[in-house]
Amino acid sequence: MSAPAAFLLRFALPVGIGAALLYAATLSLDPYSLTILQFVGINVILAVSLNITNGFTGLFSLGHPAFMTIGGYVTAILTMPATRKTAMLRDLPSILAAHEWPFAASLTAGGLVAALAAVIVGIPVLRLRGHYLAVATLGLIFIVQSFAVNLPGITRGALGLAGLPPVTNVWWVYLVLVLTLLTCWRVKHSSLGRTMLAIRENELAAASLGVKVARTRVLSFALGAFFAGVAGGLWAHLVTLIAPGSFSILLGFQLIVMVVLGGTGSIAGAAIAAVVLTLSTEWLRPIEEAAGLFGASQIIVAVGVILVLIFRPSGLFGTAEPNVFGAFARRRRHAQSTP
Amino acid sequence: MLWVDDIHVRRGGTHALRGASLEVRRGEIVALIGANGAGKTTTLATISGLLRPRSGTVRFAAEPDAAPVELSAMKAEAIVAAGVSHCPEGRQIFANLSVAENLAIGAFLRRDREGIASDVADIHRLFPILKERAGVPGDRLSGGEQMMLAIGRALMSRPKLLLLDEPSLGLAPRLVEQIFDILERIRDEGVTVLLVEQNAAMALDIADRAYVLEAGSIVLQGTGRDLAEDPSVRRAYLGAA
Amino acid sequence: MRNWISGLAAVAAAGLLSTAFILPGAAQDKEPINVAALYNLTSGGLSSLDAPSFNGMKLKAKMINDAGGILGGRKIEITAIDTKNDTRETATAAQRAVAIKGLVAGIGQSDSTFALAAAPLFQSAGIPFVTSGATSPDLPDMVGDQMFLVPFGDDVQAHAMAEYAYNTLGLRNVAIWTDNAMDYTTGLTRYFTERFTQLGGKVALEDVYMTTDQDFSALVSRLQSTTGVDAVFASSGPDTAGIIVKQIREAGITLPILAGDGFDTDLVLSVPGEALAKDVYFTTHAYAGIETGPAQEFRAAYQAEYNTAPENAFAALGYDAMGLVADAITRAGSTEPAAVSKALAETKAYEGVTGTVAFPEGKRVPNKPVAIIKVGGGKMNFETTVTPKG
Amino acid sequence: MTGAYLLSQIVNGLVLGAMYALIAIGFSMIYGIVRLINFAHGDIFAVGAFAALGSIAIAALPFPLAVLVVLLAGALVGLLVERAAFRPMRGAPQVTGFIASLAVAIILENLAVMTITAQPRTFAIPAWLGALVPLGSISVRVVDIAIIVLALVLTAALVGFVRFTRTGMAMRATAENYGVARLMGINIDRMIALAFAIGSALAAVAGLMWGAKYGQISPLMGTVPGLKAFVAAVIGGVGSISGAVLGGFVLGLAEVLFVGLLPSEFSAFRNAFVFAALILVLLVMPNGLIGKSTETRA
Repeated sequence: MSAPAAFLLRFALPVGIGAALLYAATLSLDPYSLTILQFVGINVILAVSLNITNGFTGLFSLGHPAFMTIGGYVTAILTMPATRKTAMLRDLPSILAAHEWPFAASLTAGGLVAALAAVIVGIPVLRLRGHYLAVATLGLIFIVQSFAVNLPGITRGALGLAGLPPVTNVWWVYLVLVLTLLTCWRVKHSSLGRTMLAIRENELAAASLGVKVARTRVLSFALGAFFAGVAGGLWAHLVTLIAPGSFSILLGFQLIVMVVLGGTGSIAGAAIAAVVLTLSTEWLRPIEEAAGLFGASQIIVAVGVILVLIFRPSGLFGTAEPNVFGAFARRRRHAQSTP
Repeated sequence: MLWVDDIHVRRGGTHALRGASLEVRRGEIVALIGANGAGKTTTLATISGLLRPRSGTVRFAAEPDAAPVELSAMKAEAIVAAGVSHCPEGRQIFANLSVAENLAIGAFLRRDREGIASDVADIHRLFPILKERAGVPGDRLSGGEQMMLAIGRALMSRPKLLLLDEPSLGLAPRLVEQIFDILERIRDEGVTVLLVEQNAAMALDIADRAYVLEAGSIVLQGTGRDLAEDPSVRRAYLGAA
Repeated sequence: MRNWISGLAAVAAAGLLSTAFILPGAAQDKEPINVAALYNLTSGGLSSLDAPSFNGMKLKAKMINDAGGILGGRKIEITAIDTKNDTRETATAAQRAVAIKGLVAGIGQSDSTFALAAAPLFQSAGIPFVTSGATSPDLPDMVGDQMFLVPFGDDVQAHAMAEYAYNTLGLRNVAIWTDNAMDYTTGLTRYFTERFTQLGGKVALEDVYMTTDQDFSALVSRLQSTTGVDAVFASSGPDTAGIIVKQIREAGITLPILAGDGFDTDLVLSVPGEALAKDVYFTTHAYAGIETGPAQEFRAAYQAEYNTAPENAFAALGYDAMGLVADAITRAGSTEPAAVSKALAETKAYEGVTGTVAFPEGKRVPNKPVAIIKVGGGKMNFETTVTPKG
Repeated sequence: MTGAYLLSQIVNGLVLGAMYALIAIGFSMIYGIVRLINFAHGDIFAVGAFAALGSIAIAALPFPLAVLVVLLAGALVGLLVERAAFRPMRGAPQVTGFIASLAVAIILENLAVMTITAQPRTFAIPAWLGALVPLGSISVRVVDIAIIVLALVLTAALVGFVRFTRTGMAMRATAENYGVARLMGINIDRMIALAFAIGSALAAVAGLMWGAKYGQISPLMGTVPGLKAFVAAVIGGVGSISGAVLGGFVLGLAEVLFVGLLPSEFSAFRNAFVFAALILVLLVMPNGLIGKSTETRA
């Protein structure tokens, strides 16, 4: 493995170019396109972070929307002006109600609370395998949603928290995105990442090699949840609203699709799939609007997903990183492995 | 009755068979021996239609005067109907089916109730323990009993050719002998046997003819006795110094 | 793979878009008036309210256009965006809508949460947003001066029902069932309880459920075993309205059932069937039960256009929202959003299907009379109109 | 709390459980044979409800004939879905089929919304089904009894079919091991298609019952009951028919008693409770109440 300095150098160049492009985008794009650009970024954060849980460690979790809801609400409550908090949220503990947090701190707190929830839930639930885990994490979405609906003193119930300060912008989104990619990249190519991949390929073998399987699983679950929580916060302050139904099962499904289409375990694959799916959904909208066939775009995307699954069952990239990214991946390439 | 000609088979990304050819004649026990990973199981799976060759042919004639059919173009279930029965490696008894049901499923393609009943009775004579334990789920049997059941199940389709994969695997020597005795009886009753075996000594002992498979190709062939005396076979497979 | 999918999509989109733009362009010589429609047309529960609203809105636009358009023959052109029951989709839809060149106003949504996802973007773009169905009376305060409601606020209808129940029906102890998953229903319950207890009534039992629940048997049994209840106030949306009546009546409970405009759907009659659909009182927009005037015209036109009777009151509200905006444009004599917004705020007597819309000075929630309907004999029977005090 | 109150809640739970059970059987059969959680199953339930509406309200068929139409419609859609989406990707990792099934669900739901709109519709039933029958201290409607009886009869028929017929035996063999099943001469494609057909037909009948009981159906009605039936299948032990039935009844009862016996503030937590119960059962009994370990095969 190369020295961190060299790694950063190779990372800094694309980031610099990206920043310049972003700046150009803020100058030239209309607000709608800018918003889409931000949702693309948020979806990449979500897909890439879900990839830690689902792709690296092979835990089939659908629970990302639950952690987004937790992170989103925490961030929203913290950034809300103190006067509105006391008026709108009766049951909020006074420590929280009295202060208005800066955005970065709120986002981090949102991510941490989501990660904490993941640890608490993960310790028992991650003993489950395969489909059972998928359904348990699906249940998590319902459970979190139920609490958001039924604790009006903290969440304002079904109405949700509206009128949040619109602090999310492209810079925040892409800063978090870079941090997410960086973290995922480092994790994947660290001993922790190799441990995760080992667990995915063969849990018994990994355990017999002295890998602390349970701890690694919880860790990867919590790491994914952290970024989901942060993304939830970004999302809430982009839409300026968070409601119990903001993050649904459907979203969890779309995220899984991104991970699987990208190639389970491939960071770049998940990122590219997230970009492609988000944009293609947007591009398809004018079709259904022009034709008056509302729902057609979702059908087209779903059919596309099935076709990809039939013809490229291991996703577009497998676990490997595609060649374009070879500049900093070449020597780290993992052997392509199809489960 | 079976002519495998120059087949190439890929399995799980590896080139498992590289131009293997062999022939099985009516009424024989033919043994196929070789090291782990030489391609023995792949050969059987290709004959029975679970795998498809990339090139080469597998022809089979159930009756002496019938024109051979090309098995590699047929589905596994059609191959069973044509008279080839494959008793897979590791017994693979249906754990959730009773012993009686395991036998019955072996006759899945047959409709002649009386014939089936008499064949069950035959198998019960061959393996009396299967009659005793008819109602027991398959996974409650011992390894030896499972092997007997697997052979019995494979015979229930009234095959002309029985493909038998590693019958000795994990069994006590006494049981292995018993099973090999029964194989000879089966042959004597008119079922041709293609036997894949790690235990080369025993296989060559009962085989009329044998083939040695190495890295996906046949390297040696001959009668069981000739091969048992071949120095290279003795060195590689019979543990002789 | 992804390349050909997105490529194909892009080509198809471009093709359809160009036909969509070229055809109207060739057919019309006058500049159209752009109005955006933001409704949840697919993916989930709200489409059963939003789709009729959208149909009502389209119908009104078509009728206006067929009658020669407004502002000297300019036609209304609706850009409809499906908000997919998703707040994110709603926000981006609003952003796309306000970017439409020459957009005059946005119309849409039947739920306050979703109105709150869209309206702030219209507010900051300085374009009026008229909600056809979201009824939280706080919406204009939360959003700003570009936010208008076509329906009355939930406080108005809930107070009206509370007064009617206490004063006219003489009820004193009610059980309340609330759909906790909708802002509309939780608000309705809050306002009803507020006025009903103020008048001296009591809430004997409170039970809650979620919109997707269909099995109310447990709640019915609890209601049955609670003594001293005079009536049930069912704070429900249209999806559960008929089911609730059916299940309560089937259990042999004959208590009067009270409800808000969520009950203004044919399902209340047809799901329980004629024998069981009785003693149900609900508040609604003043068109139900009216057989003449704009209400009748609307019903006939809707039937003709869509080959079905209006599914619920939201169809009429969408129709009125479009009409109200067209009226404001006419009065403003301009398609400048600011002028239209000003004209909207000055609406004093727009004769809609759902009653006369008038915005009091500085308020953007209309004062409209509340109709009270009694269900019985296989029909919706208009009882009375209530304008609640204070 | 009186005995009658408790009894009526138990009946409520049994009726709900019977419907969950019928949907759960299909989940379990399909899972058992292809290791696939078919998320489109809830939508086939909705297809059944609309097929029933069409044949009773529009085509005015007599009730037993309508049941037949519903069974056929469900089986047909199940077969179609299996053929178009799942067969081409057989042998792919589990997650692939799972995602494909969600994609199928999205396609079915959006097709329904596009063609017949998301409006709930009234589902009228013959009057005799709505009549009240006294039962001790409480009274029960004919339709409730019919639901429980029909669920039990169909379950018994299915268990008999799977246990005692040649085809049923072949299905069990296929569920256990594709390769060896083929060596027995079993056409596994046909067996898998049959599992989809039977499971979907039962879900469709559950859709008919749901419509008959609640009097209202909508294209999106399948989502929540579908998920809960899946929970029921898992609680019972996925892959086992009798487990699915047991799980269905247990879940229906637990859900109703949760709402009925706890203070009313908890009513809205009903779905949360269902999933919490699921997680709990899985932790204590990872293979469900009467299931065997099914996660062993890759």
